[in-house]
Amino acid sequence: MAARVQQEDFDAAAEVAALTAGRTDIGAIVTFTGRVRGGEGGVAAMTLEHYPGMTEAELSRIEAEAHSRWPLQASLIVHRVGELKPGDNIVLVATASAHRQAAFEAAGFLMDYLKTRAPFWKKETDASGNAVWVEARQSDDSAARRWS
Amino acid sequence: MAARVQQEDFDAAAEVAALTAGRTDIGAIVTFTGRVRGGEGGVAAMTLEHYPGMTEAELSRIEAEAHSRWPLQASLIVHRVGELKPGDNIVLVATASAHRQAAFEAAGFLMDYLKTRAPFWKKETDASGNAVWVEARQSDDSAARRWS
Amino acid sequence: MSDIRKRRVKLLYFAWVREKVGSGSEEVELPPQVETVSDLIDWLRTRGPQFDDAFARPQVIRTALDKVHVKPAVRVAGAREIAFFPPVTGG
Amino acid sequence: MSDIRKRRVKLLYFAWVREKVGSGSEEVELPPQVETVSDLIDWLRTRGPQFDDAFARPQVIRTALDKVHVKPAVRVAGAREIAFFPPVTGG
Repeated sequence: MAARVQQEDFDAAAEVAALTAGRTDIGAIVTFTGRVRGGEGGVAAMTLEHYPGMTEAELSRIEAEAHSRWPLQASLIVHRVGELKPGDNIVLVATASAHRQAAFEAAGFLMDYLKTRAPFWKKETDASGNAVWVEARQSDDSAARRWS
Repeated sequence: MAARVQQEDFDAAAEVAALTAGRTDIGAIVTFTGRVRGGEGGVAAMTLEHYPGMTEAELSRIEAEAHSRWPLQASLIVHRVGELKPGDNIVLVATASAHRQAAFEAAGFLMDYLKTRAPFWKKETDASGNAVWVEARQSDDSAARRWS
Repeated sequence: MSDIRKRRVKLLYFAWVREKVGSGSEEVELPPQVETVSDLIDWLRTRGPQFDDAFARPQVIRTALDKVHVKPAVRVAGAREIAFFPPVTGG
Repeated sequence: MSDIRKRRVKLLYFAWVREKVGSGSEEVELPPQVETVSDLIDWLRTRGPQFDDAFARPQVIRTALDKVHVKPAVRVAGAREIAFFPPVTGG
């Protein structure tokens, strides 16, 4: 169980390898990687702000909640902050369990809760240089509510 | 869209990198990795048999079905056959989409359908050397039915 | 002549069906009374104790005609390859 | 003396709340009438046009007391750090 916030990129493969190294009791690993989308309907650049201290605490609370709901053998959340470009990684969530359903559900739960509870804010810049704060989406709230 | 059956191990990171290389329209990538479980309640060794020709055809049909149901930008299924040991990789499923819900649901769908439709059979050997064919689980059938 | 050629099929057996039958594949001439997958299983069971044992519980036998899953009531006419196997357990 | 010390809190502002307020953090002495988060927002709005603008729509302001999400009706007594921000948009 680990949650990190960092400016630098992450290596999803190395993170998962470290999470599961030497273990033979893991039957299922699910990873979610979120990336900055560019192109049509995408952005030219993105800045991610967060609340240092609360972010880590909130991510740990979300992770602990996932472990209380599903039999997980390992989990990881890595979230980037700062300046990001299209194609850049934003977030990595990984869950490991004996069985696939627990790993899938816990990964979905972590992302839904992270989206509605972890104190991150995205400011997007479009091709013309206009910067706007991303508005929270109703669909994220309803996604999170399905777990309560 | 690609489905492969192979004896050799796979490198999940390299597979995902190849799947998404140079693309900035992908916002969400979900991977599922299935592994041989050892230890208590686990196995000492496993042999995976399949139906060459039908396996590839069935995996491609399952993948096409996923693409017809969700807006996926890329997907991949790699399944190993032959002799495997505890901790070894068995299967990799990866889905890429603009949004996380499509990527999550499609990956879950691919695994559920693969488990009930792709012609693979596991023979497990326990610590005492007894080899038995794994019986299909009712729970896999009900997991697959939720998509129909 | 063409009728007779159409009745020649390749049979494939996998996993414990293969082990019980004692072979992974064979070519057979289907007798006239075999119309459906179910008929084929009934006929196979008459071919010896190892077949009778392998197909003793038809409800746990799955069938593919030319590499496509089919139900027991499906007609086998025209198929070139018919495979029998237990419920699948991959993933 | 100890009562007065308890009423000193650190306020933090994030994202567009920070931009509108014009500052990321400040230390303030809470006036006696401020009992809840909601009261605090009402008082902050009296502190100048930039505060009035930042907190003009309280329904889109989220609050954390000592790094824990709270509702507007929660009492602020005892908190050392109170943060205001828009609905979160990470992930």
